[in-house]
Amino acid sequence: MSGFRLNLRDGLGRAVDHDSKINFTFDGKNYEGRKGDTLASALMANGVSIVARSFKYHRPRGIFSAGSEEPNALVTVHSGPRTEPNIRATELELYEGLEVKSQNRWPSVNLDLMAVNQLPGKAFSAGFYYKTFMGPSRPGHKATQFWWFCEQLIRRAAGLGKGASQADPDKYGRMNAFCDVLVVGAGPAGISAAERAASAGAKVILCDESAVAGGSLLSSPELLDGEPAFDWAEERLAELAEHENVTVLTRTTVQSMFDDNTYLAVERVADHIKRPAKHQVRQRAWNIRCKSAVIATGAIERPIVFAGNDRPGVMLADSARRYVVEFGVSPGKAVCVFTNNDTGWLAARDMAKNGVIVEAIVDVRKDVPDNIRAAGEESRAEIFLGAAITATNGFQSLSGAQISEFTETSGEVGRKLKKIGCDCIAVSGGWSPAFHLTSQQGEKPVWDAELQAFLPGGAISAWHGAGAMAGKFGLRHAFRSGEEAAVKALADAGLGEGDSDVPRIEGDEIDYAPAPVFEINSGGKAFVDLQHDVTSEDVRLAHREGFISVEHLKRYTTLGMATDQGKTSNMSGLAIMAEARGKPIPEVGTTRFRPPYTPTALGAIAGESYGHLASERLTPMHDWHVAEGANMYANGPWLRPESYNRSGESVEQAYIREAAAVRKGVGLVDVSTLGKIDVQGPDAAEFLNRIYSNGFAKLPVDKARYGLMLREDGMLFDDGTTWRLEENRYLMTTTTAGAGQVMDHLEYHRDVVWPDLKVALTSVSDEWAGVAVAGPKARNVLKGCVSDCGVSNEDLPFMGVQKANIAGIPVWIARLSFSGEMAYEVYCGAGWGQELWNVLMKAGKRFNITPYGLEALSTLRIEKGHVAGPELNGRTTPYDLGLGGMVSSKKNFVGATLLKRDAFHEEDRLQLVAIKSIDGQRIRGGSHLVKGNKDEPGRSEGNTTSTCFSPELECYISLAMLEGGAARYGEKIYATNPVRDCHVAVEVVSPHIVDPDGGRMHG
Amino acid sequence: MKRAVAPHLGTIKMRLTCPFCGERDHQEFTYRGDASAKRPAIENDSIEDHRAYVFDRANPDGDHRELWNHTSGCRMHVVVTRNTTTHKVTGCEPVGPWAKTMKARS
Amino acid sequence: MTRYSAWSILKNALKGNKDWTPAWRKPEPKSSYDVIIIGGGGHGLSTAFYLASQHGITNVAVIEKGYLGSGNIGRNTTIVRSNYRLTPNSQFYEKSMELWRELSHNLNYNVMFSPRGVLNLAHTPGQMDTYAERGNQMRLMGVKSELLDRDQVARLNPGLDVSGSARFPIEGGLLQPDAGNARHDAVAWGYARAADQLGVDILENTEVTGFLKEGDRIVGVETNRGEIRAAKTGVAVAGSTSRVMKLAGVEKLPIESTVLQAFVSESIKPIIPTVTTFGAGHLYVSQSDKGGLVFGGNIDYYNSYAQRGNLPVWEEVTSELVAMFPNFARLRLLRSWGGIMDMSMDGSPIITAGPLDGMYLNAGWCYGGFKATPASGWCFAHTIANDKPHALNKDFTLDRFKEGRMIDETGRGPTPWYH
Amino acid sequence: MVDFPDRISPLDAVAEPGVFGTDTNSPKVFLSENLCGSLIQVQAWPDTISVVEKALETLTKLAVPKAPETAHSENVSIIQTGPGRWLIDAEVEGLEDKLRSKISAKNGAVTGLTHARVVVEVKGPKAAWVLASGIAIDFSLKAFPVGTSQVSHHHEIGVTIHRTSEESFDLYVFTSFARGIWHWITTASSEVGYAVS
Repeated sequence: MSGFRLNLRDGLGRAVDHDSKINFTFDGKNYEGRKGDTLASALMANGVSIVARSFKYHRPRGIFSAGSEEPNALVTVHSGPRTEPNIRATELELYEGLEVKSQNRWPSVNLDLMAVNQLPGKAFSAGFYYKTFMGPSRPGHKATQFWWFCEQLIRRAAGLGKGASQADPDKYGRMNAFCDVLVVGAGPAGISAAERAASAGAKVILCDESAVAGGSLLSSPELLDGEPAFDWAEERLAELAEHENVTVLTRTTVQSMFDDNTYLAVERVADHIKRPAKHQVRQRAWNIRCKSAVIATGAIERPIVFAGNDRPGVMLADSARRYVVEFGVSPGKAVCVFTNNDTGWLAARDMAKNGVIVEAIVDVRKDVPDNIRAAGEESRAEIFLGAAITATNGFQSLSGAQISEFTETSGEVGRKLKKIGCDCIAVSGGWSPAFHLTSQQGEKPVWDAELQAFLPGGAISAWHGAGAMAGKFGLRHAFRSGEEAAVKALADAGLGEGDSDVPRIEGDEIDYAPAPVFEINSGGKAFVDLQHDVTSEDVRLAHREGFISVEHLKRYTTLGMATDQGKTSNMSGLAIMAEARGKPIPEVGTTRFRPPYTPTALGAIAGESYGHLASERLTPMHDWHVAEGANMYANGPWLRPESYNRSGESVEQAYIREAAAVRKGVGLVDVSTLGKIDVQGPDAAEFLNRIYSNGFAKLPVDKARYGLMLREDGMLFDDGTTWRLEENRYLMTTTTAGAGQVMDHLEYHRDVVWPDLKVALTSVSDEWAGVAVAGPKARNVLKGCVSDCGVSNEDLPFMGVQKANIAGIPVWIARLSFSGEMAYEVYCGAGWGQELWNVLMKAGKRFNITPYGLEALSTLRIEKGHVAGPELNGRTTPYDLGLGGMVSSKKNFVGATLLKRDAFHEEDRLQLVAIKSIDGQRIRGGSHLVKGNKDEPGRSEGNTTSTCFSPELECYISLAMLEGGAARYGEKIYATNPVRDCHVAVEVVSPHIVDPDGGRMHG
Repeated sequence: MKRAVAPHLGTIKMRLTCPFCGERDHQEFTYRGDASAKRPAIENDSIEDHRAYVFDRANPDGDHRELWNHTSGCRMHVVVTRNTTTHKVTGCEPVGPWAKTMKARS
Repeated sequence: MTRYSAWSILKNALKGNKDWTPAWRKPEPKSSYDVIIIGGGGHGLSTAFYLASQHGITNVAVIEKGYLGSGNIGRNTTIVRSNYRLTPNSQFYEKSMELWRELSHNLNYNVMFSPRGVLNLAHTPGQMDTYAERGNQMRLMGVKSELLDRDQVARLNPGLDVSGSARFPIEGGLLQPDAGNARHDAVAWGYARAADQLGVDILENTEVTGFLKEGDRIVGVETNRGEIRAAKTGVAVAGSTSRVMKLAGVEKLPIESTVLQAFVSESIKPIIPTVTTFGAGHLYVSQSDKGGLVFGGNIDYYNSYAQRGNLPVWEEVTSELVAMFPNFARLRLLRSWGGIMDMSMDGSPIITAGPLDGMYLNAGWCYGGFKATPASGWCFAHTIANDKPHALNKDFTLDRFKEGRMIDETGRGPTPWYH
Repeated sequence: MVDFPDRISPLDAVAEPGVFGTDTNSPKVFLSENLCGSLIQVQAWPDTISVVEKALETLTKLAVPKAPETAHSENVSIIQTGPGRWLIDAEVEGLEDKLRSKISAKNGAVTGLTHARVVVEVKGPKAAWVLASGIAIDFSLKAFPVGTSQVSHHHEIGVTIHRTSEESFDLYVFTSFARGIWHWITTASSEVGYAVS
């Protein structure tokens, strides 16, 4: 191909600004284009013919189409963190300073040494990888190390462009949109549908993937209401954009259709400029929910497969015509049109009319209608009927074509007619309706023998096809079907019919049905899938080897699996397979199109989540923790202080100091993250009694009780204390991580299982800030600041709950202990949480009160044998954790029955124990318990669950689950941790290490 | 710790009609499975009855009556009738204490 | 039948590839077989292969409703691993690994098994402990595993966001170095070809419409191509388990079918070496030999037979992927698809004789079925041939739900959509 | 008049007054945080709904609205958030106690949520546009008229939205997630420019 810019004049090259100059580089070389050009049109205007290399054989490839169906012309845009590979030159809008590189080539796109891949020729056919590389098999060892070695090399050669190695600096956005009628595609059918729908008062969103909406109208030679189609479209679209009910989105591709009329569209907000402005997103995902949709996505021209059809210079005929008419660029100095239908002739005529030399028109058909013959004459081309192109020649780009006789009915190639010099073959093999979106929903297409094409099948969702997408070709049909589809969509939306005018059309009326010719089988490499180098021989080989179902064909040859998803190749592949099987095309089937319609940036789908994966959940004291140098630790969505490290302290040193301070004096910890549920109602007691495994019916007012909650299958689900605040009012606390699940569990049982119980459930996790004050001096601290309530053992006994006041803040104080020390949990309104914390810190100052984090909290409860998340792992029962005493036998509750199953009562179940290091070595998290030494550990008999250094015992200890553990206290075994390279001799002990009688917390 | 570090970052999107809030994305709801699984009465402690309730599912290919909780809305439970092959929703009925006082919205 | 080798490729290339023959026959069904396997997916085909090669039972038919391999074997993320915590799972999946390593040779078909490593990222010290516990279990079961710190993880996968300011900062990870990927379709084709060569009839486009019964005993099936009798009938139909079993009169099972979506990006040059999973959500990603990033995450929770999913999973999965690898944001999603998962109530499989006489059931694979393909067939063939389970699948019974012996790797309990 | 200490909002530290984003000369979104006087949730049982409604009417002097309608007076707003469930946002001293004494457990439940929510006001010509970027409900006037409310979520974080005029919305957001919501709103607003007061 040696394209060039035509003399721009009125009516030619309307898409580009005739007087502009845009500088850009391709592989480092400077070129000049015009505003409105795509990279493809600009490269073509500059005579660049080889733009890319194919995937497998690295064959030189040029520009094949003018839109998103492009299989060949893939380039890499930008560099550094914005590097973007595999961008279709046919869609990339030119801007000043655009830098583009070719890809998948070494050293350059014109000289690609990786093209040696094609030398093995026929050996490198479909199925090649499956049949070899197994390598020799050695006795006793058949692992395919040979393949593992070869695979490294193959991976390096495969792939197209290179991705960025640094984070994308741009932002992405999202918009949730609702409308009555979504119109996909702003060509004649889409414009007509949108106008009609808007006229009925519908809220309309009209999307078009191009920078300039209008679709085929942008290059139609017809006059509409007496004006050029381009002008007409411009005016109508401007009117639509002004309409208050209509949103027109250009550069917006509707990528996929989901259930219930939900669509994902991606708007390329700033891809046509060098980089997004500050605060601007690069792309925006539109999640569109509509009541109905009009799908007017047009049709995609398909080629005819012939020998040598991959040379740069061979392209789709209508695309060639569009380059001429829209961009004012001639695709070559001498063009040869090869077609099986009338549209090829119109392309020839329109090109010739605008100054392009059309050498020949080759049509497989013996005869064509008179108006078409006239169009051919207008083009001044030599006409070959009943003929086909059977070979091409040229060094890298095209320089000529062999024209031979061809019999359409038999597919036979006859004598050679003429060798013609040309640098562009514009080929048209008919049109395939673009029903990708509807196919994504699994709607089976139906074959139209007349059009030799599949049309969309019945609708699962509310959508209506219009225009070429629905097989309504030509402007007249497009406008009319757009209106009709809009009327149906309006009915779906419960709106009236509206009204609109179809424009008066002056121009050709032609037949779009092609001759049923998909391939010219004349020997020689004929490519079906240009990007993946799948040849017609590969398809036939797949057939010989039994890969005859369409899906097998696709998977075995990789046909249609390239970045273009086979938009221009699937039909040809299918037709060749059908011929090989001797069956009609519809019996061979069609592949289902999979979303998205065109490749979609991952960042765009992530949208606003890119750079902001999930919101953090913060306690009222968060800023204080951070200011005090706490390491913040992700616990579900919450951030919690892990430990407050003083300078030079490790986390371990810090938590040991903090835990020891609690045991010896007093500490305070932020427990605001605990789940808190307000349970009220006359049946609240009964409800809790059914939910918890232990009794709750008789809990007195002003008392708290520790409760166990089971899943219905008998496994422990969550635990926590529940406080009876009034006769019919409770405050339930849950684990931090379990809060949401517990709420769901309660609501399910209240709504679905026992709807007759009057229970109100409200999450109050965010209402209450919570601070636990723990340690032998805890009471002294509270004494110094609490009013309205005594804190002595008499006033506030263990498990007692009281309303009180601290420095003017109304609080609830509960005498609860997770640490085993004398402790109080103080709750107040979250807005006062920081103030409460400050008051407690101040009151505790003379007792050297120490804030402690999650690690110390955990250490204290491990020493005490209290279970938490690691032990409540969804596989443990109350019995396993030594909590059998909390399983009531006097009542039924959720999980009671299945807890009775045999397997839950076997003696060798994993049971909770503690272990302590015998020789001072550190027991590390994730250890397993074994009998053997480091070299021969033997099998796992259990594992550690929560591990720490115990300041109380001054050694490493751990809670653990051990087979039959409850009967094994005193046994000496090993905690082995090969992945952390430790093996520690340990003694099995009771999990209640500190103060087993509970004297301290009751004191 | 078997609990996921992060909350579930998303659920699903079809459109369900909550009897209280109206039509919303599925994403606002929590799926709770087959609505035909009925818990045995609180007095019933037959292992077989409980096993069937907890584990046995018809898992139909076609219309499925299933429970959803409008977790991010009014928090009502609804029984949705949905075809598991086409995903077409043909019913959203309220359940729970308020079911009797309100009609399914369509 | 040609033996595949570099030599056969060359020889055939010289003859213009005209002499290749079908990879497997397309036979007419016989009226009876010793064993019928319903389901021509990975598990059904591997079962047939091992019945023939390990147990000498070659008079076998594999009955497939559509084209061979049209189910989950052809629509998964191709991950092969055995990094499990619970003993029944870890020994079963390690058997699978052992078979994977030799599979290409044993089938004379390159299934492109690629032990590139599977890395699970951890985001908190607590999660590191959980991974250590799993890694140690693997070591004790004879499976390689390594616990990596943040620097080691960063060296392995340079694109990862290892900054401390990430929303879920990476603490380290658990690596199974010899786990990896295989080419999914090739597994189906390789088993089919090898089983066919041993005499197994693979009947494509043959739909089971009912079961033949004598008393309570299953004695064969009715199909759209006529009745086919057999002494033993195995069912290995993954997402279709409930509907096929209903034809046999089994109305309920501890299984629900849901959609799992998978995603592939455009091809790019190698950018990640291992299979990598995000530990603060649910996402797994690897790069295929062709260069596409292949990734997936959670199921679309609701019951479904639709083989298509919805948008929220797209958002969730891509959000996690670009959080983990922010350099992927400009790479582009090429294609997504959905498969139907037979989610069991405890997340672990069922390979068992029964539930009816003359019938055998292989189901409940959730979304771990691909890596299990060889061991699943191995154990199922053993169970069918001997009328009793292999030591490796003795725990994978249907009775376990009644007895309380669930194998619940995630601890989420009987909520299949969370496994 | 009981004198409580000042409440601290999680937004105090992040909601810095000023004008930000793209077009600082004419911001299109105006954000402010309003601490509610008191926020109380009242729930009825299906057979006591009229008793509860009556108690509400007596104490607030407002007709109890049916969702999505809301009711207001100078110092009280009532929003229905579920069947038999209302949120009362009031600048009335001691209303929670009064409600509690009027509505016994036999008739319903009263829960204080004053500290559990932060109210963010989003107004301006692009307010609906910003909210639609993160919340999947229809913000058109037709679907979401002035004076009505909807309960929805942003990335699984629940939010109750009250449209107070064509261009202004009160968002009741969970206190612990308030900064996350604020981050989203300000990021989305920066594209069009926003002012914080």
